[in-house]
Amino acid sequence: MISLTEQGFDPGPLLSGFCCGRAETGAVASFTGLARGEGGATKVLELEAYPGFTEAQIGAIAEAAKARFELHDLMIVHRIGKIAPGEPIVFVATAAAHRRAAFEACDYLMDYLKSRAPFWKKEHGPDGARWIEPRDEDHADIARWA
Amino acid sequence: MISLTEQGFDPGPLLSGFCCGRAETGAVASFTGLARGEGGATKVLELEAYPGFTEAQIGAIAEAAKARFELHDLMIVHRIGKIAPGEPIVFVATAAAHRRAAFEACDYLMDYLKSRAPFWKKEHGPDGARWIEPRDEDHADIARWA
Amino acid sequence: MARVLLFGRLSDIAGWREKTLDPSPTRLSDLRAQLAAEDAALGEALAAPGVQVALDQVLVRGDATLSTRSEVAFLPPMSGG
Amino acid sequence: MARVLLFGRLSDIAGWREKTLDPSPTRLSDLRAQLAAEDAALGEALAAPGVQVALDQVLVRGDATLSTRSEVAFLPPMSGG
Repeated sequence: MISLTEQGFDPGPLLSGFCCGRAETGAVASFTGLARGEGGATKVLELEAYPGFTEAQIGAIAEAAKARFELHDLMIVHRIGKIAPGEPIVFVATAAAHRRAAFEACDYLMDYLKSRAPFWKKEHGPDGARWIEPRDEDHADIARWA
Repeated sequence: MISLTEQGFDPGPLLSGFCCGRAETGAVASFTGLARGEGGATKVLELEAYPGFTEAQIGAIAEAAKARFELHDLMIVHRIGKIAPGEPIVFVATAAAHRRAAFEACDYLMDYLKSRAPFWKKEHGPDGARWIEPRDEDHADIARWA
Repeated sequence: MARVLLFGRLSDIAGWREKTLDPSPTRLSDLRAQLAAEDAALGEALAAPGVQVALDQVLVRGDATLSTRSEVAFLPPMSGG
Repeated sequence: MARVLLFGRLSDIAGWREKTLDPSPTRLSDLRAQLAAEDAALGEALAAPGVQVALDQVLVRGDATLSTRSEVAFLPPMSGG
Protein backbone atom coordinates (compact mmCIF):
# COMPACT_ATOMS: atom_id res chain seq x y z
CA MET A 1 0.00 0.00 0.00
CA ILE A 2 1.40 3.34 -1.14
CA SER A 3 -0.30 6.60 -0.31
CA LEU A 4 0.29 10.33 -0.21
CA THR A 5 -1.67 12.37 2.29
CA GLU A 6 -2.13 16.05 3.00
CA GLN A 7 -3.52 15.15 6.41
CA GLY A 8 -1.36 14.52 9.44
CA PHE A 9 -1.13 10.83 10.34
CA ASP A 10 -0.21 8.71 13.34
CA PRO A 11 2.25 5.88 12.55
CA GLY A 12 0.92 3.66 15.35
CA PRO A 13 -2.39 2.58 13.80
CA LEU A 14 -0.56 2.04 10.49
CA LEU A 15 1.88 -0.34 12.22
CA SER A 16 -0.93 -2.13 14.07
CA GLY A 17 -2.82 -2.70 10.83
CA PHE A 18 0.31 -3.78 9.01
CA CYS A 19 1.23 -6.37 11.68
CA CYS A 20 -2.29 -7.73 12.08
CA GLY A 21 -3.17 -11.22 10.83
CA ARG A 22 0.34 -12.24 9.77
CA ALA A 23 0.78 -15.80 11.02
CA GLU A 24 3.76 -16.48 8.68
CA THR A 25 5.63 -13.16 8.95
CA GLY A 26 8.28 -13.23 11.63
CA ALA A 27 9.63 -9.73 11.16
CA VAL A 28 8.18 -6.27 10.64
CA ALA A 29 10.58 -3.34 10.37
CA SER A 30 9.33 0.23 10.23
CA PHE A 31 10.69 3.70 9.84
CA THR A 32 8.95 6.93 10.79
CA GLY A 33 10.45 10.21 9.65
CA LEU A 34 9.52 13.19 11.81
CA ALA A 35 9.92 16.88 10.99
CA ARG A 36 12.70 18.31 13.16
CA GLY A 37 12.40 21.67 14.85
CA GLU A 38 16.20 22.19 14.76
CA GLY A 39 16.90 23.76 18.12
CA GLY A 40 13.64 25.47 18.87
CA ALA A 41 13.54 27.71 15.79
CA THR A 42 9.97 27.68 14.53
CA LYS A 43 10.19 25.83 11.28
CA VAL A 44 7.56 24.47 8.99
CA LEU A 45 8.36 22.03 6.22
CA GLU A 46 6.43 22.19 2.99
CA LEU A 47 6.48 19.12 0.79
CA GLU A 48 5.51 19.27 -2.84
CA ALA A 49 4.77 16.22 -5.01
CA TYR A 50 3.93 15.73 -8.68
CA PRO A 51 0.52 14.05 -8.49
CA GLY A 52 0.43 10.77 -10.40
CA PHE A 53 4.12 10.79 -11.23
CA THR A 54 5.18 10.72 -7.57
CA GLU A 55 2.97 7.71 -6.79
CA ALA A 56 4.21 5.92 -9.93
CA GLN A 57 7.86 6.52 -9.08
CA ILE A 58 7.35 5.31 -5.51
CA GLY A 59 5.59 2.28 -6.96
CA ALA A 60 8.68 1.54 -9.06
CA ILE A 61 10.91 1.88 -5.97
CA ALA A 62 8.59 -0.53 -4.11
CA GLU A 63 8.75 -3.05 -6.97
CA ALA A 64 12.54 -2.86 -6.99
CA ALA A 65 12.57 -3.56 -3.23
CA LYS A 66 10.23 -6.55 -3.69
CA ALA A 67 12.50 -7.93 -6.42
CA ARG A 68 15.62 -7.47 -4.31
CA PHE A 69 14.48 -8.65 -0.87
CA GLU A 70 12.30 -11.55 0.21
CA LEU A 71 9.36 -9.49 1.37
CA HIS A 72 5.87 -10.57 2.31
CA ASP A 73 4.52 -7.03 2.11
CA LEU A 74 5.38 -3.34 2.37
CA MET A 75 3.62 -0.07 3.15
CA ILE A 76 4.64 3.50 2.34
CA VAL A 77 2.71 6.55 3.55
CA HIS A 78 4.11 9.99 2.71
CA ARG A 79 2.84 13.32 3.88
CA ILE A 80 2.68 16.31 1.52
CA GLY A 81 1.85 19.97 2.21
CA LYS A 82 2.79 21.90 5.36
CA ILE A 83 4.24 19.93 8.25
CA ALA A 84 5.00 21.24 11.74
CA PRO A 85 8.01 20.11 13.86
CA GLY A 86 7.42 16.73 15.46
CA GLU A 87 4.83 15.63 12.91
CA PRO A 88 5.38 12.45 10.88
CA ILE A 89 6.51 12.98 7.28
CA VAL A 90 6.91 9.41 6.15
CA PHE A 91 6.08 5.91 7.38
CA VAL A 92 7.57 2.80 5.78
CA ALA A 93 6.92 -0.76 6.99
CA THR A 94 8.25 -4.04 5.60
CA ALA A 95 7.24 -7.63 6.43
CA ALA A 96 9.43 -10.69 5.90
CA ALA A 97 9.99 -14.15 7.35
CA HIS A 98 13.26 -13.09 8.99
CA ARG A 99 14.54 -9.78 10.30
CA ARG A 100 17.51 -9.17 7.95
CA ALA A 101 15.29 -8.89 4.85
CA ALA A 102 12.78 -6.68 6.70
CA PHE A 103 15.49 -4.32 8.00
CA GLU A 104 17.39 -4.09 4.73
CA ALA A 105 14.28 -3.48 2.64
CA CYS A 106 13.10 -0.74 5.01
CA ASP A 107 16.56 0.88 4.91
CA TYR A 108 16.65 0.60 1.08
CA LEU A 109 13.17 2.10 0.68
CA MET A 110 14.07 5.07 2.88
CA ASP A 111 17.32 5.72 0.98
CA TYR A 112 15.41 5.77 -2.31
CA LEU A 113 12.57 7.89 -0.91
CA LYS A 114 15.15 10.40 0.39
CA SER A 115 16.86 11.05 -2.93
CA ARG A 116 14.93 9.38 -5.76
CA ALA A 117 11.26 9.96 -5.02
CA PRO A 118 9.71 13.07 -6.61
CA PHE A 119 9.29 15.29 -3.57
CA TRP A 120 10.57 18.80 -3.07
CA LYS A 121 10.99 20.07 0.43
CA LYS A 122 11.01 23.69 1.52
CA GLU A 123 11.83 24.77 5.03
CA HIS A 124 10.14 27.92 6.31
CA GLY A 125 12.18 29.33 9.17
CA PRO A 126 12.63 32.63 11.00
CA ASP A 127 15.16 33.72 8.33
CA GLY A 128 12.93 32.91 5.38
CA ALA A 129 12.49 29.82 3.26
CA ARG A 130 15.02 27.47 1.69
CA TRP A 131 14.79 24.37 -0.48
CA ILE A 132 16.33 21.24 1.01
CA GLU A 133 18.26 18.91 -1.25
CA PRO A 134 19.74 15.49 -0.40
CA ARG A 135 22.73 15.65 1.97
CA ASP A 136 26.10 14.05 1.21
CA GLU A 137 25.07 11.25 3.59
CA ASP A 138 21.95 10.63 1.51
CA HIS A 139 24.06 10.20 -1.63
CA ALA A 140 26.47 7.93 0.26
CA ASP A 141 23.55 5.92 1.67
CA ILE A 142 21.98 5.23 -1.71
CA ALA A 143 25.37 4.29 -3.21
CA ARG A 144 25.40 1.30 -0.82
CA TRP A 145 22.74 -0.44 -2.96
CA ALA A 146 24.49 -0.05 -6.31
CA MET B 1 11.88 2.04 28.60
CA ILE B 2 12.46 -1.69 28.96
CA SER B 3 9.67 -4.03 29.94
CA LEU B 4 8.73 -7.68 29.99
CA THR B 5 5.07 -8.58 29.75
CA GLU B 6 3.05 -11.76 30.06
CA GLN B 7 0.15 -9.99 28.36
CA GLY B 8 -0.22 -9.72 24.60
CA PHE B 9 0.58 -6.26 23.27
CA ASP B 10 -0.10 -4.19 20.16
CA PRO B 11 3.02 -2.50 18.72
CA GLY B 12 1.01 0.39 17.24
CA PRO B 13 0.23 2.30 20.44
CA LEU B 14 3.83 1.74 21.57
CA LEU B 15 5.11 3.35 18.36
CA SER B 16 2.61 6.22 18.63
CA GLY B 17 3.70 6.96 22.18
CA PHE B 18 7.37 6.66 21.30
CA CYS B 19 7.07 9.11 18.37
CA CYS B 20 4.94 11.62 20.23
CA GLY B 21 6.37 14.99 21.29
CA ARG B 22 9.75 14.63 19.58
CA ALA B 23 10.43 17.97 17.91
CA GLU B 24 14.18 17.25 17.53
CA THR B 25 14.11 13.58 16.52
CA GLY B 26 14.11 13.10 12.77
CA ALA B 27 14.15 9.32 12.69
CA VAL B 28 12.34 6.51 14.52
CA ALA B 29 13.12 2.94 13.50
CA SER B 30 11.18 0.03 14.93
CA PHE B 31 11.17 -3.72 14.79
CA THR B 32 8.28 -6.00 15.70
CA GLY B 33 8.93 -9.73 15.98
CA LEU B 34 5.86 -11.89 15.43
CA ALA B 35 5.42 -15.57 16.28
CA ARG B 36 5.34 -17.55 13.03
CA GLY B 37 2.85 -20.35 12.47
CA GLU B 38 5.26 -22.13 10.07
CA GLY B 39 2.95 -23.39 7.37
CA GLY B 40 -0.27 -23.81 9.27
CA ALA B 41 0.98 -26.26 11.88
CA THR B 42 -0.51 -25.19 15.18
CA LYS B 43 2.43 -23.98 17.16
CA VAL B 44 2.66 -22.10 20.40
CA LEU B 45 5.85 -20.46 21.56
CA GLU B 46 6.68 -20.37 25.23
CA LEU B 47 9.22 -17.82 26.39
CA GLU B 48 10.95 -18.11 29.72
CA ALA B 49 12.94 -15.32 31.38
CA TYR B 50 15.00 -15.05 34.57
CA PRO B 51 13.18 -12.29 36.44
CA GLY B 52 15.49 -9.46 37.45
CA PHE B 53 18.50 -10.86 35.62
CA THR B 54 16.79 -10.68 32.22
CA GLU B 55 15.81 -7.02 32.66
CA ALA B 56 19.32 -6.19 33.91
CA GLN B 57 20.99 -7.88 30.95
CA ILE B 58 18.67 -6.12 28.48
CA GLY B 59 19.48 -2.89 30.29
CA ALA B 60 23.19 -3.54 29.68
CA ILE B 61 22.50 -4.21 25.97
CA ALA B 62 20.53 -0.93 25.81
CA GLU B 63 23.41 0.98 27.47
CA ALA B 64 25.85 -0.49 24.97
CA ALA B 65 23.60 0.65 22.11
CA LYS B 66 23.37 4.17 23.58
CA ALA B 67 27.16 4.33 23.88
CA ARG B 68 27.67 3.12 20.32
CA PHE B 69 25.00 5.05 18.40
CA GLU B 70 23.82 8.65 18.68
CA LEU B 71 20.41 7.86 20.07
CA HIS B 72 17.83 10.18 21.57
CA ASP B 73 15.87 7.31 23.08
CA LEU B 74 15.01 3.64 22.83
CA MET B 75 12.22 1.30 23.88
CA ILE B 76 12.22 -2.49 24.30
CA VAL B 77 9.10 -4.51 25.11
CA HIS B 78 9.45 -8.28 25.27
CA ARG B 79 6.69 -10.80 25.71
CA ILE B 80 7.14 -13.83 27.98
CA GLY B 81 4.90 -16.86 28.54
CA LYS B 82 2.78 -18.56 25.88
CA ILE B 83 2.47 -16.84 22.51
CA ALA B 84 0.20 -17.87 19.62
CA PRO B 85 1.18 -17.54 15.91
CA GLY B 86 0.84 -13.99 14.65
CA GLU B 87 1.20 -12.42 18.09
CA PRO B 88 4.00 -9.92 18.75
CA ILE B 89 6.96 -11.28 20.72
CA VAL B 90 9.19 -8.23 20.79
CA PHE B 91 9.00 -4.53 19.96
CA VAL B 92 12.11 -2.36 19.70
CA ALA B 93 12.09 1.32 18.77
CA THR B 94 15.00 3.75 18.46
CA ALA B 95 14.99 7.53 18.04
CA ALA B 96 17.83 9.58 16.55
CA ALA B 97 18.42 12.80 14.64
CA HIS B 98 19.13 10.92 11.40
CA ARG B 99 17.97 7.59 10.05
CA ARG B 100 21.29 5.71 9.85
CA ALA B 101 21.81 5.76 13.63
CA ALA B 102 18.17 4.81 14.27
CA PHE B 103 18.28 1.86 11.82
CA GLU B 104 21.66 0.57 12.99
CA ALA B 105 20.78 0.78 16.68
CA CYS B 106 17.49 -1.06 16.11
CA ASP B 107 19.30 -3.75 14.10
CA TYR B 108 22.00 -4.02 16.80
CA LEU B 109 19.46 -4.30 19.62
CA MET B 110 17.59 -7.08 17.82
CA ASP B 111 20.79 -9.03 17.14
CA TYR B 112 21.70 -8.87 20.83
CA LEU B 113 18.18 -9.70 21.99
CA LYS B 114 18.19 -12.73 19.68
CA SER B 115 21.30 -14.36 21.06
CA ARG B 116 22.48 -12.52 24.19
CA ALA B 117 19.36 -11.71 26.18
CA PRO B 118 18.34 -14.26 28.81
CA PHE B 119 15.29 -15.80 27.20
CA TRP B 120 14.62 -19.45 26.47
CA LYS B 121 12.14 -20.30 23.80
CA LYS B 122 10.20 -23.54 23.50
CA GLU B 123 8.04 -24.36 20.51
CA HIS B 124 4.99 -26.54 21.16
CA GLY B 125 3.96 -28.20 17.90
CA PRO B 126 1.93 -31.18 16.72
CA ASP B 127 5.03 -33.40 17.18
CA GLY B 128 5.78 -32.27 20.71
CA ALA B 129 7.94 -29.52 22.12
CA ARG B 130 11.48 -28.41 21.26
CA TRP B 131 13.82 -25.73 22.55
CA ILE B 132 14.89 -23.15 19.99
CA GLU B 133 18.48 -21.94 20.03
CA PRO B 134 20.05 -19.14 17.94
CA ARG B 135 20.38 -20.00 14.23
CA ASP B 136 23.67 -19.77 12.31
CA GLU B 137 22.33 -16.50 10.84
CA ASP B 138 21.88 -15.13 14.36
CA HIS B 139 25.51 -15.87 15.20
CA ALA B 140 26.61 -14.31 11.90
CA ASP B 141 24.42 -11.27 12.52
CA ILE B 142 25.86 -10.53 15.94
CA ALA B 143 29.42 -11.01 14.65
CA ARG B 144 28.87 -7.92 12.45
CA TRP B 145 29.12 -5.68 15.54
CA ALA B 146 32.40 -7.10 16.88
CA MET C 1 -0.73 23.73 -26.21
CA ALA C 2 2.09 21.94 -24.40
CA ARG C 3 1.87 22.26 -20.62
CA VAL C 4 4.99 23.07 -18.64
CA LEU C 5 5.22 22.25 -14.92
CA LEU C 6 7.93 23.53 -12.59
CA PHE C 7 8.69 21.98 -9.22
CA GLY C 8 10.69 22.96 -6.14
CA ARG C 9 13.05 25.91 -6.48
CA LEU C 10 12.36 26.18 -10.21
CA SER C 11 8.88 27.59 -9.62
CA ASP C 12 10.32 30.07 -7.11
CA ILE C 13 12.82 31.24 -9.73
CA ALA C 14 10.18 31.51 -12.47
CA GLY C 15 7.37 32.93 -10.35
CA TRP C 16 4.95 30.39 -11.82
CA ARG C 17 4.26 26.67 -11.41
CA GLU C 18 2.42 25.83 -14.58
CA LYS C 19 1.98 27.43 -17.99
CA THR C 20 0.73 26.43 -21.42
CA LEU C 21 2.70 27.26 -24.54
CA ASP C 22 0.59 28.06 -27.61
CA PRO C 23 1.68 27.27 -30.24
CA SER C 24 3.46 24.20 -28.84
CA PRO C 25 7.15 23.85 -29.53
CA THR C 26 7.75 20.67 -31.52
CA ARG C 27 10.85 19.63 -29.63
CA LEU C 28 11.95 19.74 -26.00
CA SER C 29 15.05 21.71 -27.04
CA ASP C 30 12.78 24.35 -28.64
CA LEU C 31 10.70 24.51 -25.47
CA ARG C 32 13.85 25.03 -23.39
CA ALA C 33 15.01 27.79 -25.78
CA GLN C 34 11.64 29.51 -25.64
CA LEU C 35 11.57 29.48 -21.81
CA ALA C 36 15.18 30.74 -21.67
CA ALA C 37 14.37 33.56 -24.09
CA GLU C 38 11.48 34.66 -21.85
CA ASP C 39 13.50 34.33 -18.60
CA ALA C 40 17.27 33.89 -18.73
CA ALA C 41 17.56 32.97 -15.02
CA LEU C 42 14.96 30.24 -15.46
CA GLY C 43 16.66 29.00 -18.63
CA GLU C 44 19.92 28.64 -16.71
CA ALA C 45 18.20 26.92 -13.78
CA LEU C 46 16.46 24.42 -16.10
CA ALA C 47 19.82 23.52 -17.69
CA ALA C 48 21.59 23.03 -14.35
CA PRO C 49 22.98 19.60 -13.50
CA GLY C 50 20.58 17.51 -11.47
CA VAL C 51 17.44 18.92 -13.10
CA GLN C 52 15.52 16.05 -14.72
CA VAL C 53 12.70 16.23 -17.24
CA ALA C 54 9.53 14.14 -17.26
CA LEU C 55 7.63 14.07 -20.56
CA ASP C 56 4.07 12.87 -20.01
CA GLN C 57 5.18 11.59 -16.59
CA VAL C 58 8.08 9.54 -17.95
CA LEU C 59 11.68 10.61 -17.29
CA VAL C 60 13.53 11.51 -20.52
CA ARG C 61 17.16 12.36 -21.22
CA GLY C 62 18.38 14.62 -24.01
CA ASP C 63 15.97 15.94 -26.60
CA ALA C 64 12.47 14.63 -27.39
CA THR C 65 9.59 15.31 -29.77
CA LEU C 66 6.58 17.06 -28.26
CA SER C 67 2.94 16.88 -29.24
CA THR C 68 0.35 19.60 -28.70
CA ARG C 69 -0.84 17.65 -25.64
CA SER C 70 2.57 17.06 -24.08
CA GLU C 71 3.09 17.65 -20.36
CA VAL C 72 6.70 18.66 -19.70
CA ALA C 73 7.81 18.74 -16.06
CA PHE C 74 11.16 20.09 -14.86
CA LEU C 75 12.30 18.31 -11.69
CA PRO C 76 15.13 19.69 -9.54
CA PRO C 77 16.97 17.33 -7.15
CA MET C 78 14.40 15.30 -5.25
CA SER C 79 14.23 14.96 -1.49
CA GLY C 80 11.53 13.02 0.28
CA GLY C 81 11.24 11.37 3.68
CA MET D 1 20.97 -23.15 51.70
CA ALA D 2 22.23 -22.19 48.21
CA ARG D 3 19.43 -21.93 45.65
CA VAL D 4 19.91 -23.51 42.25
CA LEU D 5 17.84 -22.36 39.25
CA LEU D 6 17.67 -24.18 35.93
CA PHE D 7 16.41 -22.57 32.71
CA GLY D 8 15.36 -23.76 29.27
CA ARG D 9 16.17 -27.35 28.36
CA LEU D 10 18.13 -27.83 31.60
CA SER D 11 14.93 -27.88 33.67
CA ASP D 12 13.37 -30.36 31.23
CA ILE D 13 16.40 -32.66 31.67
CA ALA D 14 16.40 -32.35 35.48
CA GLY D 15 12.65 -32.45 36.00
CA TRP D 16 12.88 -29.43 38.32
CA ARG D 17 13.39 -25.69 37.94
CA GLU D 18 14.56 -24.69 41.37
CA LYS D 19 16.00 -26.43 44.39
CA THR D 20 17.81 -25.52 47.58
CA LEU D 21 20.92 -27.37 48.68
CA ASP D 22 21.33 -27.76 52.43
CA PRO D 23 24.06 -27.74 53.55
CA SER D 24 25.34 -25.31 50.88
CA PRO D 25 28.37 -26.35 48.90
CA THR D 26 31.18 -23.85 49.52
CA ARG D 27 32.33 -23.68 45.91
CA LEU D 28 30.58 -23.70 42.54
CA SER D 29 32.67 -26.73 41.53
CA ASP D 30 31.36 -28.62 44.59
CA LEU D 31 27.79 -27.67 43.68
CA ARG D 32 28.32 -28.95 40.12
CA ALA D 33 29.76 -32.21 41.49
CA GLN D 34 26.84 -32.66 43.88
CA LEU D 35 24.24 -32.12 41.11
CA ALA D 36 26.14 -34.49 38.78
CA ALA D 37 26.27 -37.15 41.50
CA GLU D 38 22.49 -36.93 41.94
CA ASP D 39 21.76 -36.90 38.18
CA ALA D 40 24.52 -37.81 35.70
CA ALA D 41 22.53 -36.57 32.66
CA LEU D 42 22.00 -33.21 34.33
CA GLY D 43 25.67 -33.01 35.32
CA GLU D 44 26.67 -33.54 31.72
CA ALA D 45 24.15 -30.98 30.45
CA LEU D 46 25.39 -28.37 32.95
CA ALA D 47 28.98 -28.88 31.76
CA ALA D 48 28.07 -28.60 28.06
CA PRO D 49 29.59 -25.77 26.01
CA GLY D 50 27.33 -22.72 25.82
CA VAL D 51 25.87 -23.19 29.31
CA GLN D 52 26.64 -20.07 31.36
CA VAL D 53 26.38 -19.59 35.12
CA ALA D 54 25.00 -16.58 36.93
CA LEU D 55 25.96 -16.27 40.60
CA ASP D 56 23.63 -13.87 42.39
CA GLN D 57 22.51 -12.63 38.96
CA VAL D 58 26.03 -11.88 37.73
CA LEU D 59 27.63 -14.02 35.02
CA VAL D 60 30.70 -15.89 36.29
CA ARG D 61 33.31 -18.00 34.52
CA GLY D 62 35.23 -20.87 36.07
CA ASP D 63 34.93 -21.62 39.76
CA ALA D 64 33.57 -19.32 42.47
CA THR D 65 33.03 -19.26 46.21
CA LEU D 66 29.43 -19.66 47.37
CA SER D 67 27.73 -18.36 50.48
CA THR D 68 24.73 -19.95 52.19
CA ARG D 69 22.55 -17.33 50.47
CA SER D 70 23.96 -17.77 46.98
CA GLU D 71 21.62 -18.03 43.99
CA VAL D 72 23.23 -20.12 41.25
CA ALA D 73 21.50 -20.12 37.85
CA PHE D 74 22.49 -22.36 34.94
CA LEU D 75 21.71 -20.71 31.61
CA PRO D 76 21.67 -22.68 28.34
CA PRO D 77 22.09 -20.79 25.02
CA MET D 78 19.79 -17.78 25.03
CA SER D 79 17.29 -16.91 22.33
CA GLY D 80 14.93 -13.97 22.54
CA GLY D 81 13.06 -11.86 20.03
